[in-house]
Amino acid sequence: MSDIQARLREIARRLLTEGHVRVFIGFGPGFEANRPVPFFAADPDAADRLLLDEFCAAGLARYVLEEVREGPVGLVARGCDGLGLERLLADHRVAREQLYVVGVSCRGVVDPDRACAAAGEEVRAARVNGETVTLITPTAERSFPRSACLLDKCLRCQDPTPRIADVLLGEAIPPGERDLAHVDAVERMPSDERYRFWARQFERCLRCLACRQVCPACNCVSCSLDRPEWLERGTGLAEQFMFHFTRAYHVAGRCVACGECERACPAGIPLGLLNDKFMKDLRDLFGVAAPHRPGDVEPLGKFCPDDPEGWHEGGEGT
Amino acid sequence: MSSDWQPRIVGFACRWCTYAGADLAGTSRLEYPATVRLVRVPCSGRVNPSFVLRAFQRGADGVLVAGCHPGDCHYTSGNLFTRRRFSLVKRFLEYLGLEPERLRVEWISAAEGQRFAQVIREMTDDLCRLGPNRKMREEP
Amino acid sequence: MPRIGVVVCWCGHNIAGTVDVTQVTAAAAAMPGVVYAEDYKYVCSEPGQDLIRRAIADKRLDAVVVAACSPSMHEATFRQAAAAAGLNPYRVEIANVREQCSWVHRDREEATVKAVALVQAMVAKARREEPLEALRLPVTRRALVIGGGIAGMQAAMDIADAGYQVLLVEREPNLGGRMAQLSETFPTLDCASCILTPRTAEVARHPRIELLTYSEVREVAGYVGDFRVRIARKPAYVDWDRCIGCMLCQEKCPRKVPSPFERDMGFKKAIGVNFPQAVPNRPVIDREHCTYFEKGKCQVCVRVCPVEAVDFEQRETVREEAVGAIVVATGFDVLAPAEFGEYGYGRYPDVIDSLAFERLNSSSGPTGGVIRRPSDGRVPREVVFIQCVGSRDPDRGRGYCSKICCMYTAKHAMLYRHKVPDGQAYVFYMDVRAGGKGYEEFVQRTVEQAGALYLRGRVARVYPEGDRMLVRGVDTLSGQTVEVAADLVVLATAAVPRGDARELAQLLKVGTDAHGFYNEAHPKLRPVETMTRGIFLAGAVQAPRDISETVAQASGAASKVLALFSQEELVADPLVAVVDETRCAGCFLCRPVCPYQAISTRVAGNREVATVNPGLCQGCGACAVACRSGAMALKGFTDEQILAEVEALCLRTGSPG
Amino acid sequence: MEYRYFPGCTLHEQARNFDITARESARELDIALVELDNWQCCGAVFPLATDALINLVSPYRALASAHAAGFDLVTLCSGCLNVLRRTNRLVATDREAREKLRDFVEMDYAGERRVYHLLEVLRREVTFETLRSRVKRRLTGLHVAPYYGCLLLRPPEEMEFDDVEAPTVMEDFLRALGAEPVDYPFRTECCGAYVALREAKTQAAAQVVRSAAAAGAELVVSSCPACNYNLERVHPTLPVVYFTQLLALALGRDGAFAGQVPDPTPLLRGKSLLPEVS
Repeated sequence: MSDIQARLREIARRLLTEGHVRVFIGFGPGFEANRPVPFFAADPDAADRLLLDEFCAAGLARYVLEEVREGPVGLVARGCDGLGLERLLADHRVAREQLYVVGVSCRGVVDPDRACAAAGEEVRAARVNGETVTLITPTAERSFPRSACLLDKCLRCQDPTPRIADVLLGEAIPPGERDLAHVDAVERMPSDERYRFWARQFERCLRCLACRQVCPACNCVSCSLDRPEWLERGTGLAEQFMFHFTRAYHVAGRCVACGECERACPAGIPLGLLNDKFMKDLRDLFGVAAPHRPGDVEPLGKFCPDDPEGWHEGGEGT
Repeated sequence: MSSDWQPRIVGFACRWCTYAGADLAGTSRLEYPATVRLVRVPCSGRVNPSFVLRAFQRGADGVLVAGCHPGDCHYTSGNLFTRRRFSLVKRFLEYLGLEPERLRVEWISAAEGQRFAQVIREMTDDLCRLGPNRKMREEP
Repeated sequence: MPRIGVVVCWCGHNIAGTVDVTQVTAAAAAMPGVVYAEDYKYVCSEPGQDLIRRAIADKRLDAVVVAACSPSMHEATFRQAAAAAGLNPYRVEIANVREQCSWVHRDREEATVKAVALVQAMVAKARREEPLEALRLPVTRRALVIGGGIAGMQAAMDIADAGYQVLLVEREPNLGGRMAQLSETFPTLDCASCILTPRTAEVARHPRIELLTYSEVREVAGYVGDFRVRIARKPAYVDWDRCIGCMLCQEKCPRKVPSPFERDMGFKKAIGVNFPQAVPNRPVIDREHCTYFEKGKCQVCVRVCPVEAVDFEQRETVREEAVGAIVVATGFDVLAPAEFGEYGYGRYPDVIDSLAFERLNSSSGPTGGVIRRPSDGRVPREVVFIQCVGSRDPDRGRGYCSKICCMYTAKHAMLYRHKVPDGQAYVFYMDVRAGGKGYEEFVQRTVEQAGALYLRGRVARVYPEGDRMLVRGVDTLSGQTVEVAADLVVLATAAVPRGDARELAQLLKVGTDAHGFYNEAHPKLRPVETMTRGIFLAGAVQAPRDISETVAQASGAASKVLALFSQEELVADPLVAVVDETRCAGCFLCRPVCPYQAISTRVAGNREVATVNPGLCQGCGACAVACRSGAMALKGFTDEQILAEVEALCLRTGSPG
Repeated sequence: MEYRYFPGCTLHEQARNFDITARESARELDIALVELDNWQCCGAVFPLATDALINLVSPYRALASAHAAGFDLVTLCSGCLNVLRRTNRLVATDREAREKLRDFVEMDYAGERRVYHLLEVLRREVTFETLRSRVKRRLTGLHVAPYYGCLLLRPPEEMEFDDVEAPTVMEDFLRALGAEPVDYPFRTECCGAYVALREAKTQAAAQVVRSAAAAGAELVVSSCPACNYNLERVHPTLPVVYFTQLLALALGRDGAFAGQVPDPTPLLRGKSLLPEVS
């Protein structure tokens, strides 16, 4: 990674020096070594503070929306960031020529809490290999399974490399087919149990709107969920259902599966399970091969004359 | 639940086909339960899925979304978008725990007064069996 | 809060027999915003309407809800009554308590509760209503007809005869279209040019028809009543105003090239007209084949022209025209049979298509009307006609029937027999479709009098043997494989849309089917209209059809144009979509769901937002649902209104007592 | 250029000359044809019933083995190509079939690999241009009737091999070798296929050869052991050879013509394409 980090700094410095971009978005040091934070390098010297390691968690695509108003933006993008940018481009929210995308392939981001729990002590560095993750602590260097170390969103990731990079650092990793089997588990619950499951999840919602703020698909200028006719201020169950239903429906066919909503949720609500349900049905009913990869027209903006009637297909085992 | 409890059905009906079909049921004096109340919309494509959820939350026990048969849309393609949208939405509401019988999507033409009455009878029977909807409202 | 009046109709016993109208009226009076509630025996009657008018005036009502029969019955009546009293007609709402309540329910209490709810919903809707003004669009009383074939000419004549200006655009240098290539016409066998030539002359000299030949439509903007069209005139390299049509240039031009008009069986000159009776009788230079354009010298035409009309420097010119209606009559093409390797078209000169056979028959054609086969000029003794080449063939992508081939093939077999009395025609067919006045009788004559041998089956292969063509096929009626040795094979190729039909459809914002034929607004009730108001279809641009149907449809399209032009101004429903630009994110998810292409881009401040053309919008509301931020609203059916209705309909207020 | 090579049953037996000349030619052209380990019969016929998945187990296994080895598959026999290619397509597009076959064979494969006919490798990878330059012995003056038969081309939407009614690949191939392709009407007609193997229905095959001879051909080439078998059985007036035999000949080898009836060698010697018998 360090070689790539050096090249990243070099590119960012050049872009800023030559005035190609006004700001370069990447990661910089956080309060703790294993918790880097998004960093906005606005001058060439700041480029040297950019870092890139296995702990860089936040999605960066959404920051572009604000930054691009002031001028061209450069950023480092993993596969998920790339899809987020594609979403913003497909929605005409940014123009391609305003972006300079430095692509990197990502094998997964280490969740510091999870990793510390696995290692039993502070984790200072990590290496993500194929099926295992090597955690480096002050005392040891040991390998653990991916599922014990990585962020949830990375465990299901099938898009390690961005498709729209202007320059790609390191090797491209071919995309895979997104596995949506986790949706099945919820589908298999009896109807009432499923309802209680979701009601319990939604009850915990603080309505902080973090899920909306980080989402590259939730990029409207004005959100209908801020309108009183659609959503009242209360956090009663009705409002919670309205909020979560509408949020998920509004990204149906547009969600890029970056997993940021779920990562950002302070209450730990499995929002990905909602997004992925739409994705699964889009795939199964309408043959949208990879619903999370933006295409020419979003799947709900088109139809086939012989589309199936999904309501007859029995969405569940009733 | 009292024994004479009757479900409440909110129906979204496109003005060209289903609403006219319901009118035909009237001119043909076909009797059906007084459980349904229609909202007249220009096209089933005008029905925002959140309207349906709102109906459930305000007390509907069942919701009907109905329009022209595919291929017969007054606006050519409106109901074809409806078909996609509500294929997803119905499955999604069921995923959230709603009983499948509570939401029905139907194609009912202006000539199908009989069918409109039949759909309302069937829905009323189904909903009587299920009882009032309490989901996605207050009580968990 | 707006002041709302509610009028409950008894409809005699029809409503009042099942619904307690007094209770409904009392309940309505208690609804928020309602300042007036009354019931009346027959609200649609003159005194009933008067009741509404007086209430509007006396109670200063902002909106009226009428609880009565279906809006399809009397919405218009009550809106007119309200308008007469000075109320905006779009502030009248109907609660349908007859068709959807009193006539379908028996229990009086249940029906009454429901009637109250229906009124409540309409009151809630009316409270959130804005006065709407019907859109009034001016009409430019001038029509554009695209295509100068028989369809376009018929439409142009009908419109012009009724007193309106017509702009007739034709891509070729001359009028006539496909029909100019035909020899005789079925089922009467009158000669095509005998019908066509007088008509072209008539069109050309009509004082209200402006003829723009050798021209193409490049851009179409605007909407019904006010289209702006850009039309390009291609350079003919001859100044037609100077030219006197003597055709000396054509006579003397040293360059002979195969003529597409003659299906490459005859020749034309690099300067000249397609056929002798061409109207206008003015030559063009075929730039691709002209020696001067190729090599920079020759100029024979310049030297022989008595009026110095040849102008090698001529450029394309573009003009913009305003028209109120457009008739599309761009016709059809025949499928290039090259994709049918089994028939050997293109490899064997004696395998030709039916249009080529028309030219062989034509007295002005390459053989002067004598049937001679292309390879050696011999008069064929046996001719095989193969029908459904490309049509009714879903495997090759065209499942449709081209409709005209059965008849013209019968005609060809008949004409062939007339010209070669000892010749034998064979026809391989799938079914003979001869629906039309005198058509079936014509086919029977072809079989019985002209002695054509009809073989029901497909041809598998055509290949040469000696100087003849062997046609191998199957006769499905006898179950035998058959082989016919023929001197000439004629393929009845599918009628297909013009190669650039889709591009023109996009300019016009008209839908096409899977093959590229233009879609009518309704297959039965609106067969000559398109989904774009003010644009009409005539002829084979919509689907394959024969001359008589084409002419009928062209007159139909013309009558629609005339109906449009007879109005002072066009009134359009104001129930259209509108964009709140401050909320629109410019994502344009609304655009693909609009069937009318009514949504376009507008720059507002420093960003692009969606904007709706009210002349094109038909108010379906699909865009309002596609819009996530709620920036797109459908007037008369806004989110607020529908949500309020839903809320009112869900209320469980118990008995309305 | 490395491929896994699927010979199919006949090529080690009846059609050994097809196999030998293909391997020789491939070596000359730097195409590595590595025979697939442990292959079985392709299944011979692609089943028309949609639920007859059991017939696809064998071709699935061949495809999955090639995939496991990391190479695309090459075959010579039109029949094998037909079955393998159509199976590959089904596996790639029909999820249910794919999962059933995967569970049964216990090998993971989802249609990632391509299946080529050697003619396609020559056309796509080697290119006829290059082939022309590699020819050591131009087959000048040899009038050859290319015989496609049906399986190579049909069904066109699945095989995507060439224009089904007017194919050109064999003609282009022959021209690259310096031979003169002869146009004749029955080149894409069926040879009688398996029906002819069992019954004496040889009419179709006889007509093919007659038609080729009438058009001036001196030799018929094919790419299918079943076609060759049927054509040879009707006591043709013309020799029938595999396209690889001419290829090998043009690349300077002997073409492995021994034992063929009718014997093509007198014709070839007559054209000085084979050395005189010593």
